[in-house]
Amino acid sequence: MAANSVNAQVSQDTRSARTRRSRFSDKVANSVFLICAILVVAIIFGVFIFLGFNGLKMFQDPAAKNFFTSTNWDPGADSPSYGALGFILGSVVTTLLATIIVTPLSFATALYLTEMAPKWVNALLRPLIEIFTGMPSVIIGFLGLIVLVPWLTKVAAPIAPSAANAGVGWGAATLILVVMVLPTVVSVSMDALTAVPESVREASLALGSTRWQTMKSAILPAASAGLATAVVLGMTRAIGEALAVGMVLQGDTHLPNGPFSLGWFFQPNINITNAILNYFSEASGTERNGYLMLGFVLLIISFLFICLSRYIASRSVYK
Amino acid sequence: MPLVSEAARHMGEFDPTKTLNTSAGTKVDVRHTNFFYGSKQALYDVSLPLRERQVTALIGPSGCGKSTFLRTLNRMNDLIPNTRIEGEALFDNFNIYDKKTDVVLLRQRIGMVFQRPNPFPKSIFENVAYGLKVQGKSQKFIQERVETSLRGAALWDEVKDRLNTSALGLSGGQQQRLCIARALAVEPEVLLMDEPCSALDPIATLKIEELITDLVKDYTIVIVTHNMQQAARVSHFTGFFLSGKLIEVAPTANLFERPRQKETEDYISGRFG
Amino acid sequence: MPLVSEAARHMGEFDPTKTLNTSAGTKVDVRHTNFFYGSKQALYDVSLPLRERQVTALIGPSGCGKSTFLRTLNRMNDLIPNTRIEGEALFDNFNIYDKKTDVVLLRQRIGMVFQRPNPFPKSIFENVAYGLKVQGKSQKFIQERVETSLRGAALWDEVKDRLNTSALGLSGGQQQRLCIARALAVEPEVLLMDEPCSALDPIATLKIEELITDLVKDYTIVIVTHNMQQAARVSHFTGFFLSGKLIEVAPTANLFERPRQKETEDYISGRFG
Amino acid sequence: GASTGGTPSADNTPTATKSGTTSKINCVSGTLGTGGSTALGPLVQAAAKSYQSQCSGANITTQLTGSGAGLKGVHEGGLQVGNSDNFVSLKKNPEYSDLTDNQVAVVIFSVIINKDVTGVTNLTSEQLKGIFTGKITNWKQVGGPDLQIAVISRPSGSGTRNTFSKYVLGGMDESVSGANHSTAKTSGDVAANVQSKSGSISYDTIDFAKKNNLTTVKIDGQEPTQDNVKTNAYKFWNIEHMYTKGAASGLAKSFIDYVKSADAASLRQQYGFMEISALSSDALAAKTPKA
Amino acid sequence: MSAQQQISPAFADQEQQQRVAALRRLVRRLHLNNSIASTVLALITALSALLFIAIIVKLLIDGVPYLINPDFYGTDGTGVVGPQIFNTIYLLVFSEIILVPIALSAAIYLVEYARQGPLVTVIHFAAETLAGVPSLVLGLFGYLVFSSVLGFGLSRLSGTLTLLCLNFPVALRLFEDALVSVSREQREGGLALGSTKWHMIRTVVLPAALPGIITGIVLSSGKVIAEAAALIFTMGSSNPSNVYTLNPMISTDNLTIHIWFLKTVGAGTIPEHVANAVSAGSAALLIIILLVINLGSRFLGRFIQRRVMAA
Ligand SMILES: Nc1ncnc2c1ncn2[C@@H]1O[C@H](COP(=O)(O)OP(=O)(O)OP(=O)(O)O)[C@@H](O)[C@H]1O
Ligand SMILES: Nc1ncnc2c1ncn2[C@@H]1O[C@H](COP(=O)(O)OP(=O)(O)OP(=O)(O)O)[C@@H](O)[C@H]1O
Ligand SMILES: [Mg+2]
Ligand SMILES: [Mg+2]
Ligand SMILES: O=P([O-])([O-])[O-]
Repeated sequence: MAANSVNAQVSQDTRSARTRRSRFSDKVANSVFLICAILVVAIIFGVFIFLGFNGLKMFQDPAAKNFFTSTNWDPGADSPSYGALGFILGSVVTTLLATIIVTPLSFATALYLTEMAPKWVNALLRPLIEIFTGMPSVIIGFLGLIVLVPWLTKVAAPIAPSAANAGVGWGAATLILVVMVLPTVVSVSMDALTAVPESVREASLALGSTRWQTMKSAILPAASAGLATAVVLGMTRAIGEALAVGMVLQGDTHLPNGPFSLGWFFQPNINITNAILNYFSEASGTERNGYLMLGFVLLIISFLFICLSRYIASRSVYK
Repeated sequence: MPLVSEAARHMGEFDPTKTLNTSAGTKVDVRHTNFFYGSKQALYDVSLPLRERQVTALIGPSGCGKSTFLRTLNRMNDLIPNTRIEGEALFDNFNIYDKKTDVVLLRQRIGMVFQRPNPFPKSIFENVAYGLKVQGKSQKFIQERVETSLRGAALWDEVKDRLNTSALGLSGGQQQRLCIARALAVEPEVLLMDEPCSALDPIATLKIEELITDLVKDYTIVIVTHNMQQAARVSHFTGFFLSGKLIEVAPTANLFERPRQKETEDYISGRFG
Repeated sequence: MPLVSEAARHMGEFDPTKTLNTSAGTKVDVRHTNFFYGSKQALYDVSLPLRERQVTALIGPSGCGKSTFLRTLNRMNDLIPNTRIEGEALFDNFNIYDKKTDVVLLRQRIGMVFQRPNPFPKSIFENVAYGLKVQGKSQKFIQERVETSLRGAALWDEVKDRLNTSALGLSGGQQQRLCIARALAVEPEVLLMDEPCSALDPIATLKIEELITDLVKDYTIVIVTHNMQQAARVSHFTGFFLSGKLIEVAPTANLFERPRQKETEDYISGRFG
Repeated sequence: GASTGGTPSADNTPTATKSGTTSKINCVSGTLGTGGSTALGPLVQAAAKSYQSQCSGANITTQLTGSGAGLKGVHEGGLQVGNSDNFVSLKKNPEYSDLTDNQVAVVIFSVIINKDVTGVTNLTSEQLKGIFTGKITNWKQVGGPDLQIAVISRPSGSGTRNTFSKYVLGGMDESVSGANHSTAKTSGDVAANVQSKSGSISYDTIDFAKKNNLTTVKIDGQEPTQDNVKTNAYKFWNIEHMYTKGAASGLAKSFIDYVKSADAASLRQQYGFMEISALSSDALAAKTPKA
Repeated sequence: MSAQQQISPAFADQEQQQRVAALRRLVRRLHLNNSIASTVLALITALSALLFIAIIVKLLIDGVPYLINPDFYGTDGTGVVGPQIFNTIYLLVFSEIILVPIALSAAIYLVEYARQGPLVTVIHFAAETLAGVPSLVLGLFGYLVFSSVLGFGLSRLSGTLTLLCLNFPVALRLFEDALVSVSREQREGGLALGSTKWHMIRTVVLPAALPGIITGIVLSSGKVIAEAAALIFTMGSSNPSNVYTLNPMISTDNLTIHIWFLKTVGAGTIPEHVANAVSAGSAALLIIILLVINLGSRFLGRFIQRRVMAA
């Protein structure tokens, strides 16, 4: 038995000295890594605290109490008004509308690509979709300005209240958002569909169902949680989109007058990000905090979206 | 002979040797089948008649091609790209392997149960009703057939009070019986089972084995298993695969007790695998 | 008796019954071990002496706790969160399970070979040298020891000309022997093997079995296997686990031929598992 | 007809400012962030370029963000120099009392219209009020073609906009909102928009108007010329400031001195600015808030 | 026993035949539905694909003529993007140098050291939330903290730190995936030989995860290159005369900010056709860079994989 020999004893002692030393470096590494990991928590806390603290400070000004109830944002007036409902409405309307357009398009595309498409179609489209998920938003905004806006100006002029401005507004913003968000939703939906185990497809096909029946009755329901997450993620992106949308909105701080109409989509209009982008850098006092408050509202909305998608994902059958 | 008699003693009431019918008709007649995954050949000249209302067991070491063979019978291998098949499998006057064969129809007539229970993430009822809905049956018909099928799969009593709860909440053995019920619901003529018990505990295994012995009264059954005792317990005929070749097929007792091939003997005496 | 004698006949030259030493010293003495994954108990009051320079095989159906038990011996289960262990395993005057035990040192003294060959994606040489570099050995020492270890694992002749090529280029059986060489290089006193042949073909299996019979001259070996024939072929002692309990442990021939427990008998006669 | 572009009178020879006696720049190296007024922007950018080419150790940037943003930037520390077309209003922003005024030039603005609007060469203050409060919506109401007026304005922090409200609209803020109104971010953006948007009207510096070939209109019959500004007959002009936090020092001081210096006179002229010294005292008093 | 090869008489049975005939009719209808649905899906996909392809083609057709003109890459003057390219690269390198060690350390902590528990859940939740924060909002945060409170002003440094906040969760996620993909067997193999955890991580996990780590770096690079909204409030949108310096305290732009600048705040400062030319050229350049990054990351990952495996 080797371990009983003197030799082995000596080598064991050097062994343990060595392990003691390496254990120390193990501990040091551990704490350095821990600090880095905690940093992520620190940053998100910082974001909430800095925006929340500065944003909520605006409510020290009694004029700001109509923030969520009025659409009148007029900080420069003699009796200033800080109603942000118009901005919020702009973000919500364009986001919802874009989502309504994107959802069926992306589900169909994802289904086709994961379940039916020949290899070469996938080889062509998947990289394309990936590139578009990382597409700089200013490029889409640039195209929006030089292609979409002139085209809409022509097409929408008859139904727009002002022919010269028909190309800008919620309509253009919605279409921009569709282009911005579609690739993300397609790509996440494809992940959700591929996450459905092959056994589900096999089970369905083995029962004598067609491909379409398999998709409709087996794959889509099985992937529903993942697909819902994809949509929520798309909404998160849409509501926070700034530059591309800002480039085609061109509104000031006011919602159009009068009852809501289709015309609202084809005239200069507003949303949260455009307000921040245009006015934050010059604003002071309550107004400045107001834009930070708008940022905080965006933060809360995206936070709620994240919570929602986590909740949905937690209910998903397949991860 | 120890293996089979052991098994028979253990199983008691359902001894397949009693229901063996060596002159049963051929439900599916597989002739000279070669199968390729890309350039890799997985089946070599396999010929095997599947007897009507009998259980045919397929045994052999891992990777010998049992599953591949089974999946040729309902063209499940079509799902794998770059596969190729040669030979023929006659079923009701047509060749299963034929390009023109309607696989949807084929799969409605030849059902399958998989190695790991794979219920849909839906309710128990919806699982069994799935194939019927595919066929567009009426609600009333479905209602009735779900019950019959669950009874047929010996699951009815255990689940009748919770038909609308998720199938994923069932135990492994119950899930596997649910999958069998699901396959039975569309009234296939042949039932293919790929190691249906390998993910199950002994008691659940026993239940499934009982069920098979019961189902064979109405169905032609092919079962893949890596458990020789299981083959001995439930099957009338056994085929032994090795490296993609069907070495030997014979009535089960004969194969285990008087194997004609050296390889079969080596395998069943545990020298490899 | 058929199983063991079968095996012996098949194996010919290396019959463990010849080297069985029922009075061998106890290298690791496991006493009253309970093991928990969270609230789920996986081992119940297991007591088992591991005899010095003998092969102890652990058999039992899937999920019975064989791997769990094996991994308690080198504290590999520490890696799994929320596990808890009770009892003791005396090894060289200290208790392996003790919180204060230096696991790094322990694992240098108790080596392990895993179910699937897991060479590092490095050269063959680097693989064997890994444990030695951990210990900070000199280059010259490493050079020599790598060769000795590869010879010890009966792999030297096959790889000596390509020590610097990737280990991933080896066949499964070669990879597994490389992993054994890697474990041998640090000169452990005990070698734990968890189903070392389950991913291998029959010929590679044979090689590893030969190697085990050879290594046991210098090492105390514990091997988990789901193949009873293998246990019969290579081990001196066999322990039978069922549902986390050690049902029976005895010299291998005794266990297979005259099991004292009903469960053991059921298992080895293939009634379940 | 309407004059195209502003015509800074060339006869106005710059008089040397107090600090500009030597032609050598007093180089200071370092990093300087300036920003704010987009009306003053082109001059600051050009001056910065020239300064940096002579003083290689200096890095000067100029953000085009609007006068309001310039003041805020220098107050909050994002910038070291904040350019503004207006005096700081301590009534509106008491916190800006920490800012020091450095006046550098005089800017002349003008009302500009899109080329589709023919036949309009003069607009009265009343007409402009009507247009910029949304009461007048068609060019034919002011003698032009039958074309909808598209009003383009600047965000509220714009010095150009504030000057326009204060001195053209008589202290009244613009209040157009609705379909025929849109906003442009900067002086340059205004120019680009007026150029492309049919029936549009806005306000901008005469330099941007000229460089983009835009039509300027007379206000109450007065042309946007330096002569009219000198006497304050034309009201749409203002004094350009480069505010610093506390007294200017280091690179900021050196750079501001350079912008004001005789060396930069040709730049000021090139970008359509007038010398402060050229103003009549009446004119100067009209724009300077009473202490 | 293989003698009688006669076909079973069972299907001659009348009832059986009728059943099969009914099934056959049913299946024909199913196939029809299937074809209709397939066609609709294919058409919708074609529509989306056409949109994407049209955008790419438009950008390339508009932009490539400028791209192939060497003057476009000039280092000084109007209508050139030399400074923007340098700034983009500067920002890329600077932010990756800060990001990679931090994010990799955090990933190592989460995958290798942390016990499953509230802390890990909190960190993951924080990362997920941070990843969902709109970049404009992070821009506001960066302005408040880095530009104002810490006094870095509008500078490359403020921009880089803001990008760190933006990219941290993304890189963390990718690095975690890379580490997790190293099999448990590999880790256990290292530990079972008596190496400490940190030694095992260095010698086993990190080399094996390298392809995934590289992919992570490349993908986060794509985000740095594409980002503009988070930088406008923190780094500004203008350049000093000489941007070719490593000075982190100067304010600069990058390619994306420049496009935004030219079409918005900077519109009218240079002639429109020049602005459009530069924007189109820059957009095409960005597209090509992203394309290269996308394909490159796969290729590089695979290449390194091969190198690692063949070591
Ligand atoms: N999709 C595939 N592509 C390529 N080769 C495959 C594929 N599926 C199986 N094979 C190969 O075909 C051979 C037969 O595989 P098959 O799954 O039929 O074996 P099996 O007898 O069912 O084994 P097991 O008992 O492990 O299930 C094996 O060598 C396997 O590696
Ligand atoms: N990480 C884990 N967490 C929770 N339970 C576990 C874990 N690993 C194993 N178990 C459970 O502990 C029991 C014993 O598992 P173990 O892996 O030891 O069985 P085994 O005998 O090695 O089986 P096999 O032959 O399949 O390898 C099983 O019920 C298993 O489900
Ligand atoms: Mg199989
Ligand atoms: Mg195990
Ligand atoms: O010069 P302004 O940009 O403030 O109008």
